[in-house]
Amino acid sequence: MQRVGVFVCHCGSNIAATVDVKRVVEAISNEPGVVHAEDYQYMCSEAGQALIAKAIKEKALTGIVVCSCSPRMHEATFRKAAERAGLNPYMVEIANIREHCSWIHKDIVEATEKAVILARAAIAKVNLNTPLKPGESRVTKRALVIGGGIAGIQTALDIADAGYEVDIVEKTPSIGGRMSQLDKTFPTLDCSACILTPKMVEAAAHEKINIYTYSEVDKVSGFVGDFTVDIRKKARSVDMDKCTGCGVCQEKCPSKKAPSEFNRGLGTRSAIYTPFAQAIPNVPVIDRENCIKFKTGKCGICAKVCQAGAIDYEQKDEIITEKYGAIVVATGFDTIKLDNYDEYAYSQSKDVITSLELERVMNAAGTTKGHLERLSDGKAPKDIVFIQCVGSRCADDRGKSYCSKICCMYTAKHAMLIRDKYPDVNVTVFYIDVRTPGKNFDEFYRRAVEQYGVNYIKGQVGKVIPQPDGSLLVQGVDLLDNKQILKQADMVVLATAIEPDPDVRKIATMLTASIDTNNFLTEAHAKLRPVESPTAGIFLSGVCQGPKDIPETVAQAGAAAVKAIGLLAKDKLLTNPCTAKADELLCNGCSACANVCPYGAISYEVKEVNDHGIREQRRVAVVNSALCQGCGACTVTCPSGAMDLQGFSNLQIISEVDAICQ
Amino acid sequence: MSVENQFKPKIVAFCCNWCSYAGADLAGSSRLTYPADVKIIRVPCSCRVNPMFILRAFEKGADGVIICGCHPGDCHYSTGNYYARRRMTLLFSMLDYIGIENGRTRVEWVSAAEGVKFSQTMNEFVDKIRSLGENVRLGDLRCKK
Amino acid sequence: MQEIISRAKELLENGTVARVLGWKIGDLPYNPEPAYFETAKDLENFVYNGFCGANLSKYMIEASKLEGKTMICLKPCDSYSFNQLIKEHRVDRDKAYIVGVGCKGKLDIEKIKKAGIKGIESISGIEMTDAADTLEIKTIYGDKTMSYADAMLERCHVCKGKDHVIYDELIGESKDTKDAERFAEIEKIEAMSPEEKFEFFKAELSKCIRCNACRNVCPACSCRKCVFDSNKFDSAQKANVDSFEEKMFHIIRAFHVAGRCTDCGECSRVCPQGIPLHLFNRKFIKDINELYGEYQAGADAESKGPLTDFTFDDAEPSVVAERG
Amino acid sequence: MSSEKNCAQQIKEISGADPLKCMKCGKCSASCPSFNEMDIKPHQFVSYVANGDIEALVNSKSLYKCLSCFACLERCPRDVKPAKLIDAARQLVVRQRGKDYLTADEIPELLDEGLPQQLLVSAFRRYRR
Repeated sequence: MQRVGVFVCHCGSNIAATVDVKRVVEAISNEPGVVHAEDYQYMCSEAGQALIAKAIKEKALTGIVVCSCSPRMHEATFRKAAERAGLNPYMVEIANIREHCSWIHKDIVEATEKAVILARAAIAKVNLNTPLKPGESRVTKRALVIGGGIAGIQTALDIADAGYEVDIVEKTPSIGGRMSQLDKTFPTLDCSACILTPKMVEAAAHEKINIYTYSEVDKVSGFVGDFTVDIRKKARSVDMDKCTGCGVCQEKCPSKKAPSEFNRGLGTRSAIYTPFAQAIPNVPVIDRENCIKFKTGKCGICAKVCQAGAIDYEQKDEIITEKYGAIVVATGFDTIKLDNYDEYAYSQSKDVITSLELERVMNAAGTTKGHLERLSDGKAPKDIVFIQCVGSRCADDRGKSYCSKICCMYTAKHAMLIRDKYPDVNVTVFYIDVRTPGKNFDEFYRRAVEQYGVNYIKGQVGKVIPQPDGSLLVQGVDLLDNKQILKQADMVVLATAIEPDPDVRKIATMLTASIDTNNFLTEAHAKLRPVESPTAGIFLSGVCQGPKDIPETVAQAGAAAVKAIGLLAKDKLLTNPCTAKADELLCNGCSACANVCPYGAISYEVKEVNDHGIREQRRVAVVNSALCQGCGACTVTCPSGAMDLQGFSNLQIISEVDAICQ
Repeated sequence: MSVENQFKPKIVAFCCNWCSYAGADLAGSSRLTYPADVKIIRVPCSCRVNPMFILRAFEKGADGVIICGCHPGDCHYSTGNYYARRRMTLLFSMLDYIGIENGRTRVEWVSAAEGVKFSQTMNEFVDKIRSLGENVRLGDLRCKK
Repeated sequence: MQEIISRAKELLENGTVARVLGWKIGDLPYNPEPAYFETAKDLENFVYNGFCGANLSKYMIEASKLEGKTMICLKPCDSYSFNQLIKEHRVDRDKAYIVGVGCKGKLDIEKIKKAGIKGIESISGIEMTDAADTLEIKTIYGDKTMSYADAMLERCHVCKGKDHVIYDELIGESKDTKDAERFAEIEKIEAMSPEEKFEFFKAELSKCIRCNACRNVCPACSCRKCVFDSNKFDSAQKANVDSFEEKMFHIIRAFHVAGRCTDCGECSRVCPQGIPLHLFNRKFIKDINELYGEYQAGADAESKGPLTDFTFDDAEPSVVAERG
Repeated sequence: MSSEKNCAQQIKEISGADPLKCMKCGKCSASCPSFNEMDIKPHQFVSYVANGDIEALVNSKSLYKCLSCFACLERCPRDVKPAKLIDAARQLVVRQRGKDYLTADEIPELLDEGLPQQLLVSAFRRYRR
C-alpha cells in the first residue's frame, strides 16, 4: 500500500474562490492510502514546495497528489520538488482543479464536488504508480532551419555563432524571403536590402552554415535530439559547383515571359533565372515548365553560352538524409488571395494592387525601377487611396479572423514615402483603427499625418468602381463625419491580410507540431514558452507562429536560436520513462503492436521464457525505450494486454475511470 | 426548482495530452464554462483509449463517454488518432448494433487552440446525455448507488 | 476418407511427418473430435465426414512446438484461419504439412435435433466422397430423412468457396455450398429499433454461461492468456452475475478478433447454449468491408489487418450516428 | 424601456444577426446605395440595436429607404448582417401595425414599366407581412 500525501492548492483565489479547499482536504483524507492532506495558498511557491518536501520526509510518503493547476503547467515543478525530497518524480500525480474545475464552474458546491472526484481519481492512480527512471538519448549537435527568410537567417546565424552546425532549407532558389522584396522598413525607413543582404552574405559565408536552396523537407522521423530528415534538393538543372554566376544564360534565354515570383507577378523573368540580383546563392535555376528545351527538346542556348559548362538538363531531384538535434520552423507568410473580395476590383483593374506589390513598384530594383506609376498605363498617379484591413479581422470565411498586425505601420510608411518623393500626390488612408503598439510606432504614424499630410479617414471602403476613363471611383464612408465619400483615385492599394505560408501545414504534420485553425504553429505556452512548439525539439521563428514585423521576427528568431542552442549544448537528454513495456509471459508474439508503432520501437526476439515453470522458446515483443515515445497505440492493439504503458497503465486508467464513476 | 432534481449524468472524457487536454486547459483559462458532470482523464494519445476503458466506465455507471484527440493529421505521435478513429468507429457501431443509444459515445477532434470548441462540444454532449437520460442498458446494476 | 488415411500412413512411414492432426471417431455417430495420430494403428480411428466441422488450425499452435512436422487436415475455410495464424506468427509453416481435404458442407447436429429427430443411432449420407443430397437417419423411433442442405451449419450457407488458400497437397473434391447472403442476418438486426436490438441481444446473451467454449475454439482467440483471465484489466474470473459481464465479454472478444476473424463460425458451432455468436464477428466484418474496403482475414499471410492500418480519409466515428 | 429591450431581442431573433459582432468599420455604410437618403445610417442602425434604442429606429425613414440590395450583408467582414437587422426592424413595425403596409392591390398603381423585376420581388418581400 502506498503512503499518499495530498496537497490542495488555493492558487490565491483562482481555485479557492470556487472550490472549498478545506472541504476537499477533508473529503479525501480517508481515501485509501492517504496518510496526509493539507492545503496551502500557493503550492507552487517555494514555501508550498517546502511543505511538500517536509511531508514527504516526515510522513515517509511514497506518492503524492497535488490538486492544483493543469499538469501542463506545473507537473514538472512538483516532480522536481518531490525528487529533491527523495521521492521518485513519477510518484507524483496532479489533479487539475483549476483549468478543469474552478475556472469553468461557478457554483461552489458543484465545483467542490468535482474537485473531490478529480482528487480521488488522482489518488486512485497514484496508488498504482511505480517509480520510473528516465533513460538517456543522445543529441545530434546540428540544427535544421526550415525557411531562409530573415527569421531563418537570423536563427541560423545565432545558432552557428554558438558553434553548432546549421542547415537552412529554403524552397525558393534564393534565401532572403519576404524581406528581400521590401523597399524600405519601418519605423526608421532603412532600405530593406541594405540591412538584409549583409546578413544573407554572412549566412552564406559562415563556416557552420550550410544552405540548401530550391529544396524542401520531404520526411521527418525521430524525436528531440535525434531527428532524421530527408531533404529534397529539387533539380536546379545548373551545377552549383561549376556556375560562376555570370548571368549570361539569363540574358540569352529566349523564354522571357514567365511571371516573376519575386516581383509578385508584376514583371516577367527568363526561364533560367535567379530571383533577384543579390540572390544567394547566385546560381540560377531552370524553371522547367517555362523552358523551351524542356518543353520542346529544342533550344539549349543556355548550355551553349555557359562557359563554365554548368548547365545540366539531366539533373534529377536529390534526396539528402541528415540527422539533427533541433529543428526550427521559419516558414514565414504570404498575402491572402483576393478572389473573394470583388468589391475592391483587384482582379478588374491593374491599378488596384496589394501593399506587397506596391513594395515592388516603389523598389528601385522593381518593375518600374522605383518610379511610382500606374501599372495600367504607366502614368504618374495623382490620387492614391490605401484601404486597411483587407481580409484581416473578418468573422466570415472570406478573410482571416486575426489582425495582420503589420499593415497599419507599412501603410503609414508607404503613405509617407509617397508624400515625401511626390509631394503633389494626394494620399488617403481608409482605416478602421490605427494600431501602432511598438517602439516609435505611433510617433511614426503621427508623422505621416502631421508632417506629410496624409489624409486618414476613419471608415471602410465599400466598393472600388473602375471608371471608363481608367480612373477608380472609391466609395467609402467617413464615420466621424457620418458621410459617405466618393473619391476619385488613380491607384488603390490594399493592405492585404497575411497568412502562414500554405506549405506549413505539410511541414507541421511531418514534425507532429500542432497548428491552429489559421495555420499558425502553436506555441508550447502562449506566454511563457512562445518560441517552442509543444513537440519537443521543434522551435518557432517568425510569422509561422503569428503575425509580426521585422524587429519582432528578429527578436523571436534569436530566442528560438537560444532555445535550440540550449538543447544542442546538452550531450544527453533524459527520455520520457512513460514508455510501453511488454509482459513476456503474456505476449503472443503476434506483431500487431509492431504494426502500429509509429517509431519502429518494437522488435521481436525469440528467447527462452519461464512461464510458471514451463521453459520454452517464445517469440516476444521487446520495446526499445529510447525510441518509444509513449503514445500507447500498441497497448490497445494487444489483445492479451501483454503490452502496457508505464505511467498510463491499463489498471491506472481503469482506477481513474472507477473513481470518476463511483 | 427543478435544478435540484435535474439528472446529473456521469460523463468521462478521455483527452489526449497534446491537443485536447490542452484545449480543455484553454477552455479553462478562457473561462468557457461547461457542466461539472464532465470529468477528464488525461491519456497520452487518443490511441491509448482501450475499448475496455469505455465499457468499464459504462459498467461503473457512466452515462456518456467522449474521446477527444488531435485532429487527424495533427497527432503528436503522427498516426495515433488514425488508429483511434478506426477502433472507435467500430466499437461505436457495435454498441449501436446491440441497441445502446449511439449518442452516449462520441469522438471529437479538439486542438490545443480550440478552447471554444472544447467547451461547446462538452456542452452539446452533456445536453445530449441529459436528453438520453440515465444509462440503463450498459450499466452493472450493482454499481449504481 | 480412405485416401486421406492412406496418405497419412505413407507420410508417417516415410518420416515426412511425425504425427497427423485430424478427427477421430467420437462416442456418438455425430461427434467426431480433433485428435493426433502417431501410428498406422492410431489411424484406424481416423474419420472424416460431414460432422467434422471442427477447425484444426488452432491445434497447430501447440503442434508447432513439437518435434518434427505435423500433417494437418484443413478444409477450405479452415485454411483461412491457418493463414491468419501464420501472419500472427502463431504457427510455424515449416512444421506443418497441410493436406487440403475436400468439403461439401458440414452438418449441424443441432439442426437435425431441432427438426425433431431424436434418439439417433446412425446417419448415412455423411461421407464426404459422395455426399448425398439426403441424410438417412436411423433412430430408436424409426428411420427418418432430412435434406443435407437443411442440416448444414449456418456457416456453410455462406461458404467462402471451395478453394484452399494454403496447402501442400489436396485430397478430395470440394463444393461451394453458399446459398444465402452473408450479411442478411446482420442487416435484419441493423434494421431493428434500438429497443428491439437491445432486447434481441439481451435475450441471446442472457443464455451465456461463460463456459468459454467460444473462446477456446476460436482460432483468432489464441492468446496465451486471455485478458479475461489475467489481472491486467481487473477483468479476470468474473462470473456472469449480471447482464453487463456477458456484454463486456462478448463485445471485447469480438473487438479483439475484429479484422482477424475469418468468419469460420466455430464460436456459434460450439456454443452449448446455441447463441449465434458469429453475429458479433460478422457485424465487424461487414463494417470493415463497408468502411475500409473488402477484407477477408486469412486470404493471405502478409497484408495489414484493417485495425492495424488506416487511411487519411477514413470515416469519422460519427458515421455510426449519421447512418442512423 | 423593458419593451424596447424586448423589441431589440425580437429584432435579433428575426434577423439572426448579432450586433455585438460589429467592429464599427463602417463598411456597410460605405457600401450602401441609399446612404444619403437615410437618417439613421446602416452602421448606426447596428449600434442602435445593440444599445436597445428601438424607438428611434422604428420611426426612422431608413427602414423604407433600404433597397434590400444586401451589399452591406455581403461585404460585412464581421458577419453582422445589417440588412437583415433593418429587415427585421421593418417586420417589427409591420407586425405592430397589425396590417400590411401596402396591400397587393395597391402595388400595380405604384409601378412603372422601367422597374426591374428584382425590385418588385423585393418590394413584396418588404411591404408584405
